[in-house]
Amino acid sequence: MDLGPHAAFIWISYAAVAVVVTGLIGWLLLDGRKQAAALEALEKRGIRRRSSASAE
Amino acid sequence: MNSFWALVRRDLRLAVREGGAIGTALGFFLIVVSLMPLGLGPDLNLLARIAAGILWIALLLAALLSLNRIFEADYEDGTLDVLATGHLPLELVATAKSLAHWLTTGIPLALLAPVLGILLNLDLASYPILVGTTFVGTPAVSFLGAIGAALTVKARRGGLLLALVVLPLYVPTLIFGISAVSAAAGPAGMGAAFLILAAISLAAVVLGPIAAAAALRIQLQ
Amino acid sequence: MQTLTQQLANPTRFMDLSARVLPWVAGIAAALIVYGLYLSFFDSPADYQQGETVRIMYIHVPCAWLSMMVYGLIAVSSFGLLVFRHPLADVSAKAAAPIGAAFTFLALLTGSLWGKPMWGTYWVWDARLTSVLILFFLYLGLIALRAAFEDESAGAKLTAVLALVGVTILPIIKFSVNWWNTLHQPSTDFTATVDPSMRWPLLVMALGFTLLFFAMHLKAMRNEVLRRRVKAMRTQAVAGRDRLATQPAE
Amino acid sequence: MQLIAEDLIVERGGRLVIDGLSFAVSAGEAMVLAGANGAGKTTLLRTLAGYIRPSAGSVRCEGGDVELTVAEQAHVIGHANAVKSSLTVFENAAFWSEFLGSANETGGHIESALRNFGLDDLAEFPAAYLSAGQRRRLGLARLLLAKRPLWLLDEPTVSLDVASTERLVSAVNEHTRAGGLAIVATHLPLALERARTLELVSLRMAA
Repeated sequence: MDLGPHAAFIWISYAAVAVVVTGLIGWLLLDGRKQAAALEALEKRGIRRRSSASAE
Repeated sequence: MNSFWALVRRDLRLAVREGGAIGTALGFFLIVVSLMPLGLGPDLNLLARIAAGILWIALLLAALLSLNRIFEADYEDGTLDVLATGHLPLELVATAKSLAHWLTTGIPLALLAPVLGILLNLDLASYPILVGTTFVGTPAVSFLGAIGAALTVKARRGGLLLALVVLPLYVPTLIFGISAVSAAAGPAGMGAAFLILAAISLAAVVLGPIAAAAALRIQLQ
Repeated sequence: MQTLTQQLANPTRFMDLSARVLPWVAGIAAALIVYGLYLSFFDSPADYQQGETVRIMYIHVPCAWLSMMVYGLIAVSSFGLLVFRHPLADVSAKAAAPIGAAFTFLALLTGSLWGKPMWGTYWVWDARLTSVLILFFLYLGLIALRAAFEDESAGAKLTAVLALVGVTILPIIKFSVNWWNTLHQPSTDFTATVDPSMRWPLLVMALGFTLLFFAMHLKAMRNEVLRRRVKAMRTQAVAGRDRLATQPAE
Repeated sequence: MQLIAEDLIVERGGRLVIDGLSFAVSAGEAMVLAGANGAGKTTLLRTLAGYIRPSAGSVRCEGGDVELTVAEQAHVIGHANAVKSSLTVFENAAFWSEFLGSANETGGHIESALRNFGLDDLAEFPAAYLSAGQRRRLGLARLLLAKRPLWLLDEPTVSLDVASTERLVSAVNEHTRAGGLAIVATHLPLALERARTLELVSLRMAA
């Protein structure tokens, strides 16, 4: 594929978008896992949410 | 030396956890730089000529915003009292805190400066020199700033006062920082100005903590 | 629609619903973007004026579109928080801000990478670029303002006020910058004047990016709901797990 | 060891606060500073800690480590707790232990110090979640994080409940029993052992 004299600019653009978007997705997944782990650690120690405790 | 690094590590950890302060300084840097073309008009040749000056001035102003953080929080929550009873001399306490400030504010600002150079159409050849001068010059910003931060820790309207006290101290750094960048374009190269800038930083690293510690001792009374 | 927003007012129901919707949104977004990438590289011609560089448009325009749409979403959410006190409105506004800032940054970056071969410089202070830059600042301001408060609900409301102020000031910025700088040609409206052979890949990419945003936004909102649960539980736990406070009862 | 204050004269903001005070506290002894508000309790403690330079007279330690200043042998508990909200309870304690202590402290002392003030089960929570009393106890845990012979406590019972106050008192008693010195400024009658009281009189009122 020949992208002409400015190929580098095109590649860098796509690469930058790829890096930032995968970075965002990675951060979101990692953050989600962190929160879930914290929640689980709290529940394992017998701390329950008020709403779920009252529902039972 | 154990407690010195313990203090540096704690300050770095606090800076990461309370990321807001660094973010605000970086955002301020960005905004000041982009206000300049709005005021001067979008002539890229003019901007390229004064880019180094704008970047250095904006960097100093952004750093200024973050200076009061060096001692203020520790003074308010009583940490400073306890730091003063440690085996570490207050001079080294001030060194550790200035070092942490440089690592968390000076270096990020220095790294952002070349990126902002794009907005000002800075000459490509100037980039390595700009990065060099900001890295060599920012220690002076943190260590001289620590003096002002220590002086104004208890003062009312400390933030405004801090600017008044510290900006004059920054004048040599500013002058040699800019002249190192512009001299690099000339025939003589940046040699002399760059070396003087490095000397100012070294002097600041030595003298800043001594003055800051003296000021802190008075504040503790 | 009214009933949907009402249903979503219950965070637990939101978590159930979003868990079911999220894989679909993410999957369709991924498929569209892959298809869009194929179109933009292999199935679209080079522009007679811009040459191959026009391919940057296929990611630049979606990013620029998202930068504005996300701000609109934040503004609507902020309105929902301030007026209707919808419990998820603030979660939505908070989750959207960093993602919107990232896409605004990408719009600026890809724009400047397009500008270098086209205009001969990475950056010009033209009206559109400048106002997008200011939009980026607004995003940073929203994130910074929220981070500055220890009391989260106060921070949320104040951030919402700033977001709404930003909505009213943006068109003014756009106009004033237009007047300030008349040197540069006005940017053309791509979606209207562009050739059909390029419009199709552009449309696919724009749709793919929009769905990608919604997938990220849902995930970020889920994270935020969890984060608030952790916080509530910790607050509750600190009183309960204090050895000295519980001692007299033992 | 012995803490000796001789003919102390301290001025604050142009006002004479302490005029010719002399006393000595010996190892194993506690001294309670009493007196009305403004009588100079805080000023005296800050002078002993070395923050304030007396206009005349001296504070010195005898029989301690000769290479250390009085401040370096002292724990000072002031009105503020020196607790960082964004660090966890354990991280707060670990920092003080590392900063104030000597290198040969064993690893388990952080847990035991926190346990002593009922905070061991909260160790991994950020301090932002703590109540005022819990923060105070975290501040007091510093006393046990590094071994120092001289404890200077300024109103240590502020925002503490009854159970926590008992813990503090027993910690001070253990400290003095083991040969430490404690000077405590307080308005509450605390059950301190081997304690005497130094009544400070406001000079302005006396005059």
